[in-house]
Amino acid sequence: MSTPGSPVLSIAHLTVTLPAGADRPAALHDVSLTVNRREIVCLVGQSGSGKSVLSAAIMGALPSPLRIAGGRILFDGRDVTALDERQWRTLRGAAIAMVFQEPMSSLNPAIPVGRQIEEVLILHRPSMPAPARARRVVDLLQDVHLPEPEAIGTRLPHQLSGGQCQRVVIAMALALDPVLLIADEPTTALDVTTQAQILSLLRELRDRRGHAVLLITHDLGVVADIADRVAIMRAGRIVECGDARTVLTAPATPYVRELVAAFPHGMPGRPASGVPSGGPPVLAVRGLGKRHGAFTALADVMFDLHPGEMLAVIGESGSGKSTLARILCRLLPPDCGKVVVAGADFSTPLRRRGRPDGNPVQMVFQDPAGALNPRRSVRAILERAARIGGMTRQQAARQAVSLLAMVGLPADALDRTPHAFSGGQRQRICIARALALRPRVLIADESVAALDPPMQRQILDLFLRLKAETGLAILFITHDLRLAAHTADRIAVMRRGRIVEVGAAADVFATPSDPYTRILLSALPGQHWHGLAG
Amino acid sequence: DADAVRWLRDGMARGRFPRRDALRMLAVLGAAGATGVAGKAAGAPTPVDTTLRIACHVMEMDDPSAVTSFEPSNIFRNCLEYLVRIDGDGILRPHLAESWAPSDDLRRWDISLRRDVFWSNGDRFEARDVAATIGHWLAPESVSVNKTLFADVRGVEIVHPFLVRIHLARPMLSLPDMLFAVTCPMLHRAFPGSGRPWTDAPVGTGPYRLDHFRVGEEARLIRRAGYWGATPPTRTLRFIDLGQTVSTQLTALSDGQVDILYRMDASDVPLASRLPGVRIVDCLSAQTCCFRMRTDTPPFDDWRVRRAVQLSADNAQMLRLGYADAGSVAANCHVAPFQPDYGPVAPVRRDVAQARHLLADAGHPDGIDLVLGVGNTQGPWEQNTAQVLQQNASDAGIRIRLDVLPPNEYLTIWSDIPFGLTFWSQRPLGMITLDLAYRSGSAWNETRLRNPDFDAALDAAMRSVDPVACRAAMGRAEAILQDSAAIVQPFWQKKFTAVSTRVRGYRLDPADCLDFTSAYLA
Amino acid sequence: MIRIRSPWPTVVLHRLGGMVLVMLAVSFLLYGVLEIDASAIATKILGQFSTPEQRAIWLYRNGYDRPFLWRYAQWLGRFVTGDWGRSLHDHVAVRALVPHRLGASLALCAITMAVTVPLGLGVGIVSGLYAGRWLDTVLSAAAIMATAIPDYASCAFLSAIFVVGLHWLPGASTMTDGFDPRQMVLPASVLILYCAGYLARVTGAAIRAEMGRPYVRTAWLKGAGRGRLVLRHILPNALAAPVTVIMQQVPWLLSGMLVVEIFFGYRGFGSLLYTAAMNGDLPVVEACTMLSVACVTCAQFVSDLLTTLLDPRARGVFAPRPAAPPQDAPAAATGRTVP
Amino acid sequence: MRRVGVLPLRAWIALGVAGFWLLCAFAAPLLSPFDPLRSGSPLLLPLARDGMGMHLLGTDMLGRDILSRLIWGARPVLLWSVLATVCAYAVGIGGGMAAGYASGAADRLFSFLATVMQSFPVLILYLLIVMRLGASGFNIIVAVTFSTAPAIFRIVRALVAAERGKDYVLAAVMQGERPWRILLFDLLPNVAGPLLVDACLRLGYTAITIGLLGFLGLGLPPPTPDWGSMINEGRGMAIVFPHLILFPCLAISSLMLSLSVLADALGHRGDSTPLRRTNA
Ligand SMILES: Nc1ncnc2c1ncn2[C@@H]1O[C@H](COP(=O)(O)OP(=O)(O)OP(=O)(O)O)[C@@H](O)[C@H]1O
Ligand SMILES: Nc1ncnc2c1ncn2[C@@H]1O[C@H](COP(=O)(O)OP(=O)(O)OP(=O)(O)O)[C@@H](O)[C@H]1O
Ligand SMILES: [Mg+2]
Ligand SMILES: [Mg+2]
Repeated sequence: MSTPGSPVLSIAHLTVTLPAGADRPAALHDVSLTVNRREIVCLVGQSGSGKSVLSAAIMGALPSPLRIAGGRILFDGRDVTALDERQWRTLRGAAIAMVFQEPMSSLNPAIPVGRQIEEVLILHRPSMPAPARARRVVDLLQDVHLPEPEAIGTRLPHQLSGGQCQRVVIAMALALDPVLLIADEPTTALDVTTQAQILSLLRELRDRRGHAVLLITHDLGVVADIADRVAIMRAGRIVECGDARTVLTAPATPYVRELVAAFPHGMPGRPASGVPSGGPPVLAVRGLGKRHGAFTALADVMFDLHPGEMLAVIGESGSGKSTLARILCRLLPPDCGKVVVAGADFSTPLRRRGRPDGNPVQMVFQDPAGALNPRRSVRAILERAARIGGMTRQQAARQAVSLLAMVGLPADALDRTPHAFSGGQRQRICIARALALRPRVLIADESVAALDPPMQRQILDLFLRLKAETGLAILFITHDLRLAAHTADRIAVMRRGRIVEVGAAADVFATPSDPYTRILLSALPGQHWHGLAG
Repeated sequence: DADAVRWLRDGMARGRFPRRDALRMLAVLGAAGATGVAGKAAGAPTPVDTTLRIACHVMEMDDPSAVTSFEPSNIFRNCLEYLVRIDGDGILRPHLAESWAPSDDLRRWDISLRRDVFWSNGDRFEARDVAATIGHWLAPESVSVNKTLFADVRGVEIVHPFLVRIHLARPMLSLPDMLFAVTCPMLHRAFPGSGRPWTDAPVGTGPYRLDHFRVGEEARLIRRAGYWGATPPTRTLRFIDLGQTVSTQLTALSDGQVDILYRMDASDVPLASRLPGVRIVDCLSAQTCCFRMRTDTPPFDDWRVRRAVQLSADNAQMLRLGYADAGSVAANCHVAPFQPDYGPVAPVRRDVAQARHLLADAGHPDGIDLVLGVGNTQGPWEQNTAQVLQQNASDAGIRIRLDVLPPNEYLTIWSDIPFGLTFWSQRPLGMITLDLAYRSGSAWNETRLRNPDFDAALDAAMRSVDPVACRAAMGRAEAILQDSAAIVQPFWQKKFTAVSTRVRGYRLDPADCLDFTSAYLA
Repeated sequence: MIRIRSPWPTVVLHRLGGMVLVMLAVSFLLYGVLEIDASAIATKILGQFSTPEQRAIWLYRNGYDRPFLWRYAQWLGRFVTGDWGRSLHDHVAVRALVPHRLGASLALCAITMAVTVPLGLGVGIVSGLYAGRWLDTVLSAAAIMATAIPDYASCAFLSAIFVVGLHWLPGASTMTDGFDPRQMVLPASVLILYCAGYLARVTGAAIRAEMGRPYVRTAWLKGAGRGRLVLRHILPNALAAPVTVIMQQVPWLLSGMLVVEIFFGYRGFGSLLYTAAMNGDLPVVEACTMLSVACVTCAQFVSDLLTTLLDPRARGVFAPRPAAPPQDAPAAATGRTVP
Repeated sequence: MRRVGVLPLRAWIALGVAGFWLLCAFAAPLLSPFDPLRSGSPLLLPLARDGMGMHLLGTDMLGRDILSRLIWGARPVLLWSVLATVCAYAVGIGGGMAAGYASGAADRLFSFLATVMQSFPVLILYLLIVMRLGASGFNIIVAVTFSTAPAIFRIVRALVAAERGKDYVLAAVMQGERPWRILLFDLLPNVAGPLLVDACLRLGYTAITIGLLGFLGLGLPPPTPDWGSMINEGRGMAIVFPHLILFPCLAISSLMLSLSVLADALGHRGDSTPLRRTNA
């Protein structure tokens, strides 16, 4: 760990007000924070806590209805709240640079990436000759470890992968060696392996060049990995701020304690004992294959799922997890292979077979907001599902009430529409809807990826309870290895449409047999946390 | 018919009939030359080499005897000529024909031709040409209106190269006048059999030759040498098609893009009077619109219904609002007081109470619903007039619904619908109109009027060489027509047009026969 | 990401085939609507004074006693080989009637577009540049106004002001003595008013929509000024909508100029079509319609081509680039950099 | 831009203007000073008087009060444009939902038909209708439906195709919901927003189209005082008496403008209300 230098940024008592009618009066309330040279400060907090607003305030880029109502932002000893647009322009990109969450859309789709990096130089170093600029661009691309920098510079963003795009954005941010780099969730959209690279890149920047980095994230593993100091935000206030090791191992406030507790620590605690073997599988998949045009999305997939069992499917983006889920729910026809649910063949898609009475395989989608019809009340959603399952109106109404209770929502939620719920609550409604049809198998496709850790924990607990109480079999699809290991009974690892490894969760986590699984594991952030706690 | 001519001259000398009537009748009988009425208008200016540009719809004129509008006739009129001529004063004059004479029973007409007329291709104009032309009208494959107009012609006889004799099935005093109908220009004898459009080989006897012709765009006529009559002052006539919007034509006129408009109507006067360089020309005319009812179709087969419509109509208001008060109120009898054969009739007074009473009588105590077809064939004033009638009629409980159709659609049904508005252009004689439109079974009998008394009165008028008797007979016919209540004929329209202030010697013709024999651009 | 990998000639051929199919369908519909009632046509051609026998003979001679499909095929064959028949009303070959009317309309169209494109794009861009400020408010309001006034009204108003009131301009564009640029001013102004207003609205909206995209924020936070943002970053991405609109306006203008042509007495394609339809002049209507449809489909094709070229993602369809398939990139990178 | 409640100020003004015309349509007998069909002195300028009284906006060539005709004219304009727009939407939405949802052969067929209809120049469509049917309110419906339904079809189809892939639709499919129920209860309410915006604009354009149809001789038969026909009747004299068409033009334009502004505001509501932002 490096030694921190002089303060680059110091924020004192910053208050940013929201327009009237917002969910709270101020987006930021009396926020004070310091970032030093040669230091990575992590800003953690649940969604909507004000992290992005803070970074926007530092960049002088607050969206229009938001105003700074009090406090100072000192950058290199100079109060930047008073700067006008012209002065800001000389500062942005040169002295403070920013990296965003969505790497693809942060780049102009119509301009080659090299030119986009070069633009920073054109804007801030107009006197620099063109050949020197070109050289600098290539150097930058090399610095962020992009292969074939000359060639990559001429490509358009859509010809790069997400991780490559993110590295281009970072290269762009670093073009003029800014004093402060702000990264707003730079890795959320990337898979673990890419995330590991970006994080190591950030660490390298701090160590080799002495940049100050303000990193916004909600992944405590990331914090544990690279943060020197951490600030935890909640509802516009900083609730705790200090040395990363101290905050993570000995949280002072209850909120942070809860946050830390929700994070799945270290090795899976659950033994492989929960696997009810012996009985016939409720879901049997044999030789399943699917092609999208020339691209093979699934090849020879085979596994069993028993009642009361939770099987986690992990794999990097594009490995075919969702395709598998869709085939199992009969939203997509497989090219070959067989799906047997409770003894019946379920390989044909729904639409061709007409209306079945109760589909025994139901899915809970990743995005709870999109999976609920925004125009219908919860009651209508739940009752309709039950009616499709063949219930009478009264039965359906009764079941709706009991389902809500089962997923832990108050009964008065029935008459609200989905937008009146938080993400976690919406996900519960989705689960309730899936359960309304009394399925035998529940598929959860990244069902908790969009939620913050405490919320994730709640949903997972709900899954575990359902599994234990009703003997439901759950196929849990995720790219979060740690989460899978801590929740599931067994784990299947997918790569390029094939299952490369299946086994009991603890075994796979502790002694991975496939090299790919090993790569995945090694890329996990926060592996040293327990070392910290030590 | 020497007796009749002598008798007329005598009567005129003694003041037994008005001089104008007598002169006209003498002209009809072919004796006008003797009174010195025929001949070219005096004082025509010396020829100058200018161009006149006339805004006029340029339509197809493959067969000049088959045109259905005035516009093409006004173009070929400068190349092709008629046997007779009726000038703006309404008096018949010989033209290609030198003179004519009917037999006593008015069933045989001898027409002698001028001997100094040559076609533009060098041939002499002869009786063969006249016979070929009339034969062409009456041929089985003919689609000319002349076929019905001259259905009573039984034969054309070439007596010698410059004398034709026409045999008729019934006496027709109006024959010479009819020969000036737009579709009756004399064509070269080679034309009927040629099968080619006249515009491809535009042979004519007139002062101009067709130099360039493009449908929908322009017709250019150039003065030719060797014309038998007086040389017109203008060298080139350009008929330019500017579309149908009169306000556009007016602004084009004001801008100097054209010199003469074909016509405009009263509602365009305010605009015309405000544009610089524009002079408004007008004249009295017997053109009119008729709201006519089909007497053989319910509910118009009931005289009381028709009469109620007629009584409810306020002709003066229709003139004032529908045609900007430019004209004179008419008396629902379709002969104008200024036409030579008019016999006086009393106007119909508006009487709404009586109209209601008649309606109730006819079994419509709560009023009646009618549909009036309007085609705006001459312009939106038709629709405006119809709307005034609509208001008038509603006072008497007659609810009229207007069915406005595009002009061309309307023209295909104009004579068939039960209740419609028809525009009638001026005919030289009232009797020609009546004969065409109201005689039992006549060609354009849109009212389906069948009234033997009317037919008899009309026959008497058409047979009589005595102007006084003729007018009296016409008066009877008009009264019967008015009384039959088959038409509401609200007003006689003034004709309007606009010309550039540089145009000299241009007179507006009440019957729409444009005359460029003395017009020129200063 | 899904990439279309078929070579561009195939794509173009496929599109051209689609165009031909559409035109065939239109021609069939048109012919069906217009010529299914043969006796009405005979009446139209021979005039209202013709006798029933004359009509019957005419129908027989012209093959109207044949089945409808046979007639259609024959008509299509003639039409495709350039025999468009004779005008029923004007009694001349349609081929002699249409081309220079079309030329006149295209000339007006060209003048209109020559002003509309820079004006509309310019106003749109400026209002995008000053989004949210008073200049934008004024320009947007003007653009909305321009599109909200019916063309028949703007014709009359412009004439009232410039012809009758001020005597500045000729109120008729008859071109009787050859081409006169002064006579083009009013008709073109009316068209420009609407087209440029609409184009400005579309451009402004596209720019504003694009402004909310994350890459704009990136460029802004790089230190780029407003002008650079709009011109360098947003415009290339926002051009697809205005280009589509421009290409749509060309065929629209062809027949949409009708009101203007009639009002100003300009002898173009629209007024030819209008009079032909009013006169029931079937061959002319058919020829004009097919020409119009050809224009529409061609413009559609060009517009698709242009938007494809403008869209960097689709560029590969017409001009394939040697790009590495990005699918495997993350995995490849994984192998190298992770320890 | 100032906001009042859920909409910006300009949207409320626009709503006010549209509401004003709606009020005129409903309360025409109470609001209009004269009988719109009665003739007095022709061609009076605004504020002139005649035997009937003062004419605020003058009289037309038949001497009828222009103000009264404007007020009564709101009726047919609103009635026919709404009817025609509704009809066009019924056709467009029906086809669009079917095509967007079904995809495959049905989609291709419907899309092809729409392309064919769209490549038919609108003007020719109108003229063919004149040639075939003549003038009436029914024709307005036919003409507007034929000319705008394909465009609506495309919008709906695109919306439905975009919406179809969303998880809530998949969830319904997965549950075994019947297609027509998905279309009606799941998709339709969710594509209604953009359609409403589009409908506002189209309503305005339809009002203008009715005027254009009048111009072509296809409009409503006189003496019905609809704005399009008023413009059409006054067109010839408008160069000298601009008031004949100025006021009806203002009426059409104000309606069109208010609907455009409203559509604009409705369309922006989603982006300009970041208060209820959803973090995906
Ligand atoms: N442009 C804006 N207008 C109004 N309110 C806003 C705006 N941007 C943010 N807010 C509000 O400010 C608060 C903080 O939002 P912010 O985007 O900073 O959250 P965050 O911590 O970044 O959340 P996430 O992790 O989901 O990105 C939220 O309540 C949000 O609704
Ligand atoms: N309809 C389709 N057409 C073509 N390719 C497809 C289609 N759907 C998915 N694919 C491809 O199939 C592969 C597997 O996709 P899938 O959605 O199953 O991945 P995933 O494992 O769920 O990834 P992620 O973690 O990003 O959700 C991807 O490379 C994707 O590009
Ligand atoms: Mg954020
Ligand atoms: Mg997935």
